[in-house]
Amino acid sequence: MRPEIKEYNYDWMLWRILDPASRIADGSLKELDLAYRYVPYFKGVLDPLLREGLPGRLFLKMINTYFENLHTAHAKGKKIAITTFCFSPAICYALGVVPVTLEPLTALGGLMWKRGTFDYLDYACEMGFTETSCSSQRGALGAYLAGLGEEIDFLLCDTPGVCDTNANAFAFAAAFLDKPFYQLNYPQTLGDNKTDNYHLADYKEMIRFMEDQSGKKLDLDRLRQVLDEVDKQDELISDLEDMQRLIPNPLPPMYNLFNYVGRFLFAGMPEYTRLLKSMVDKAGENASAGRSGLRSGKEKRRLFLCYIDHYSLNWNFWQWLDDHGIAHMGSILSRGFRDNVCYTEDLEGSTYSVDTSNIDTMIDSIAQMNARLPMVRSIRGPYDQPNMWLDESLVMAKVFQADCIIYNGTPGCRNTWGMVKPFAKEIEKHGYPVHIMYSDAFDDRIESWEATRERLDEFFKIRGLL
Amino acid sequence: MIVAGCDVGSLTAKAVIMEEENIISQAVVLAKTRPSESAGDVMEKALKKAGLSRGDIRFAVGTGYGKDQVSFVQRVESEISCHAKGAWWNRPAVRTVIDIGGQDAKAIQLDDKGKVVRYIYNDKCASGTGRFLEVMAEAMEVDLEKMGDIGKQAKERITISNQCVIFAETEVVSLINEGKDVSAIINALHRAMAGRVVSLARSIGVETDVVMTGGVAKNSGVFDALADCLNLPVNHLDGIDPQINGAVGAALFAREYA
Amino acid sequence: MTFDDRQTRLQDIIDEPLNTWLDQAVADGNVPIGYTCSYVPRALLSLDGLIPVRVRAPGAAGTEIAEIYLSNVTCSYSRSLLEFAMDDRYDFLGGWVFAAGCDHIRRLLDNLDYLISPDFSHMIDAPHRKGDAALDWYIKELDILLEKLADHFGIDTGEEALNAAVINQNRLHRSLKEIADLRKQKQPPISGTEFQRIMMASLTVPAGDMEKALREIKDSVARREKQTDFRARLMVVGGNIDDTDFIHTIESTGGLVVADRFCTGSLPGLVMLDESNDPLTEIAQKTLLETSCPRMMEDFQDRLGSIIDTAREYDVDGVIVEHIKFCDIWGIETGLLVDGLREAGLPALRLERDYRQTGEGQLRTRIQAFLERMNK
Amino acid sequence: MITAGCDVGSLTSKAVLMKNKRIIGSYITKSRVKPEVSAREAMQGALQQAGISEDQITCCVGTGYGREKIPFVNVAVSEIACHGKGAKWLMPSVRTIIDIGGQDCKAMKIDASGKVIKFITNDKCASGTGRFLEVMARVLGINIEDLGRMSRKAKTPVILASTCTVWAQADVIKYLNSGYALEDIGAGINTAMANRIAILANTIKAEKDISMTGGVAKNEGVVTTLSKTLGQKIKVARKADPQLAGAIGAALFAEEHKTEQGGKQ
Repeated sequence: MRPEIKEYNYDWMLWRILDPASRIADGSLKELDLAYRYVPYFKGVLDPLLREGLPGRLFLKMINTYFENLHTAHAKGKKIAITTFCFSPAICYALGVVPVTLEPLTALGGLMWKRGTFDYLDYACEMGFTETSCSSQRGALGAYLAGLGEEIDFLLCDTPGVCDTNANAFAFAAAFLDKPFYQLNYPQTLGDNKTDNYHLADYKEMIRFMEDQSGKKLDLDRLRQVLDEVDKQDELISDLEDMQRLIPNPLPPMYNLFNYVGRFLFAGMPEYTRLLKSMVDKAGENASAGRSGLRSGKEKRRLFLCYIDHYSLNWNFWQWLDDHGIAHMGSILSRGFRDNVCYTEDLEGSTYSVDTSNIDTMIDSIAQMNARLPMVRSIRGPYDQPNMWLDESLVMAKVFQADCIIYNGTPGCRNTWGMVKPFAKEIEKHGYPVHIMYSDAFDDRIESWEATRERLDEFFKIRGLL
Repeated sequence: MIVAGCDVGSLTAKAVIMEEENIISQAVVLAKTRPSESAGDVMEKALKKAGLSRGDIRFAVGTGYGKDQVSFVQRVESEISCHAKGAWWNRPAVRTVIDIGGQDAKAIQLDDKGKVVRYIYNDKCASGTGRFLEVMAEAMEVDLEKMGDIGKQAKERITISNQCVIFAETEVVSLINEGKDVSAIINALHRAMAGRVVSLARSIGVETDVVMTGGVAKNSGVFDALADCLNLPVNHLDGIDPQINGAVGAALFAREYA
Repeated sequence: MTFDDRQTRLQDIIDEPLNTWLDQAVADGNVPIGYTCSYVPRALLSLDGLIPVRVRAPGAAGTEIAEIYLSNVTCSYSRSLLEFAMDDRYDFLGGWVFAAGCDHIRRLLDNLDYLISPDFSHMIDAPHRKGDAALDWYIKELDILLEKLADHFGIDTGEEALNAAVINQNRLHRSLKEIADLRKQKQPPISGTEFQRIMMASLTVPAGDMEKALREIKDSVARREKQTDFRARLMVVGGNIDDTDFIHTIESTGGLVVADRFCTGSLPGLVMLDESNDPLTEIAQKTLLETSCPRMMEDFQDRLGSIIDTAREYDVDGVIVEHIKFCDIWGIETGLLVDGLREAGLPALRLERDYRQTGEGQLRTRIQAFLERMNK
Repeated sequence: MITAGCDVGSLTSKAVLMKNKRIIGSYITKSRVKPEVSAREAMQGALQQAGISEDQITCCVGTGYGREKIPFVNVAVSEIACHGKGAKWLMPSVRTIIDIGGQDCKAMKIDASGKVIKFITNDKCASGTGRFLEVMARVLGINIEDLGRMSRKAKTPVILASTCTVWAQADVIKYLNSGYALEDIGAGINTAMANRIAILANTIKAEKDISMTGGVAKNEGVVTTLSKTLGQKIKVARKADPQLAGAIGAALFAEEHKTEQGGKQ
């Protein structure tokens, strides 16, 4: 790692960018232009965000608040835990623990800095990671391994049985940083009693672990508060997803990122609820005007992403969709599978509900919720079984009336790369053209945007989509 | 009406000039660093042969890796579309086109209207591309054109396990050190290459007629290995250099747009 | 038959997926079940005429077909297996049983089902942790397997059959262990390559034939002259090493491999089962608790500790830690292990390799340099 | 006593003749298909330069990937040990050596006596090897020497796939076709190369003085970028062509070997 990189902490640098940015957001256009002159690169990042209006601004404020909490945590006597993106941080907030969710942090680093997270990605390898391991953790984790972040108190992960390379990253970090570590173990099955009970016991065990580490008992009212907030958020998400079904889809492509980052940094927190509310309002306006969420206002095609939905270091991918009149029908990783959403009709017994009547129902709810987070649920078992990857991608494509499906992941993702070919062939049989991107969603040294774009153009043209 | 197609690949650039149904001129040059140069050169060459000037060309279409850099074309088309179009024009019965270019290998499935149904590229890897053979030829100090025939003289059947160009090279060198016969090694390379492309094609389904295009189609070793491995007859295009198929396709597009 | 003749025979045996002994057993009406991963208890696949066969891809060359489906970012072991299956080289199997040991194997089964849909295939959902809940889960999983086996092959999976299987396995392991222990001697009568050959055969032939072979080996090895001209005593640690090439390359540089800790080696492979316990519980318990694999994520220190203990027990000079490229669980662990071993004062070398040995020259260079560094 | 070292690499073969630790003759030649031929050629060149005949050599050590195929050597030693020793001779203050050969890239730490105490190699992947730069230079249509100078002229180096030569190649072509400046692409290539090496060097926790041997040491673009990345100046030996390091080390081993035997007799 270059010495100058070691000068400042990863999370601190992000905070220092977001703090002024979130205030600039409220400034006048004139002030904005002035500010841009000093941060020409950042203009490319901030502009598209602010173009989204209130949701864009609230998004900025939300992540800024997140980093503020992170940096004041220890001063406030709170513990900090590293977690992963298919783990709901709601339980952390119920216990007053501040979560460091690696994947969104890596994604943010990629978006905010010109050189992305290269130095941190490579540092992880210098410390013993293989280059073939998943880049989504390596980015931010590299920084914490290098001691370039807030001091971590313990680690939580829920990917054993879901994704080796993810779980390994946490096991490695725990051994390397010598910190306590709890891992939820997920069997391949979902929804049957045997499995649910196994989850529940495991989850309760984890709560005990968190109580020991944080020195706080799980407070009932606090838990209820968080779950009520989750309940509100689920309602709003469900509204958004209902609107997403409209033709044209009134949601701008970037809403997927707002939703994704929001859920994995701030589930159960009012900041996220506020953001969702503003998204619903904005999308509602578009909907009632019969306007597409795309800047052109015209929707030519509807694209569903069966895995990750962003390309490495910038908004390129979303911009490209926007420019070509392609509506973003969400990615599988942004789905929640709450029992009230529109796509769960065909997904019997694999949803969760929130019941705050007593402690048991509450813990049951939150455990169920965690077991139904997108990757945990869809990508852990045989790809072609009910409620697994193929099944759910098809349901989504149908419900959201997608015209085509794109796979984008990282070469580090054995679990999806190992089955994406049969998956694609099966999807094609149902009449959806599928494009497999070779890019790395977190590291554009794998495939340049130029090469990626060329293949996208080709796909949409030749498959008669544009 | 006179139209032109220009295919700027990673190793070579090709140009084709057509008048109505006929190819009246064609040219192939080695790619320069800058695709714009390569395109200019190859086009000039083709024009000269036909005794024409730029002004005589009603419409020109570009394709290939460097298509965006070709100054004199009015439109660009993807390699896939061009190879499909070229092959179908030459041989309407074709349903599967297997093209091995310098940088990648592709399989294209057509319907009876010549429309592309599905297509697939090789995963990011140079094994099974023209570049692969080029590097190997260098490593063995044999000349690329002769590889096909040399491979046929193989007496022994060996396998090359390493698929990375760079390390296949090491392996080839060590095989030579072990005293293995160059023809046997080349033969193994041809079979390995054909094997990869065939499984690629099979994954989207192979229907007859099968046509092989691209520079590597001139390598009889790979060509035969391909038919052998597919266990189906594989055809050359009738009466044209397989290398210029993409350019022909581009010219055909030009005719439509003109 | 002399020791060396026996070795040559064993080499022939492991050079083919369907070896002559297995072929004979199949002709006699036994059913070979292909499996991989240590979380598949062999005992359950040796019930009532079943024969557990650890699936391998001896002499695997390219993996063209497998790369199209499994893609070229999965490990070359799972790719080679798919390639062999696609080449019909495993048609003789009555079925496939895997454990969800890693994502590669998980996806290998998906692709097998998709491409050749075998009559019988099963995935044991082995938990990623120890402890009572996990053990219960695992026992239930093994029960499911037994039911499926009984249904499909109409075999007896009762307690008696299980007890018999336990006893047989113990007998085999005992005699293998006797040979494994010879390697503790200052000048072992057997090389690492020779021992690996025996281990691999034991995983791919009928137990009866193996025991016969082992009796001969025991007699002949006594009359054998000891290994004297070696530069260092080495231990090999890692994942799936199922041919003799890798160990042979190491020994061709003058090192002698006297101890191991990899999936297909003697440790933890030769676990003894307590014959007085309930067989299924005992099998589940030992398999879950004593198979020391990084897939368990937790307990890194225990795994490191057991390796250090073994290294001391066998008095090794250095440890070679290997993993196959793209292997997630071992790939991460090897990095930590090497540091841990060095801290414990044991020289360690980390090697990334392909399933089928390539670039032997480069491998030799690194191992030679490792020996030179140890002043050997 | 005159001793010889012969280093048969995958791209070039080198021979060095030494008399009481001084080079009296050296030769570098492109490797042929057969290592014995390359070795012969290199040795003949060196002998000619030194103006002596082969029988005047007391002991010869072979190294490099072809070391076991060289007919006239007494002992074969791994190139890792030889490079350590050679680099030490070239620059006594050196503690970390980064050697980039045609097919591999090594980083090693040595103690004051020149003995290797820690090393790591990257030979499973071609990126980060001399071959990488060769391939790229060919794609850019420039010669390898000019590639090095490009970093200096570059304004904004492009970002390249540093993970695989072949992928990087596809990207380079793409950049060319998208009309990027040759310098920026060239610089991008050097940077990608430097990053690969930095990962290796950091893995063994490089300490100064850091020195680079092998052909790539002549590429100023890679060397300066690497210095920046490691935050320490990379020193390039002037005492002799750094490409000879392996052969020099071999020749020194030959001398030790002889003296040891002498001691025994």
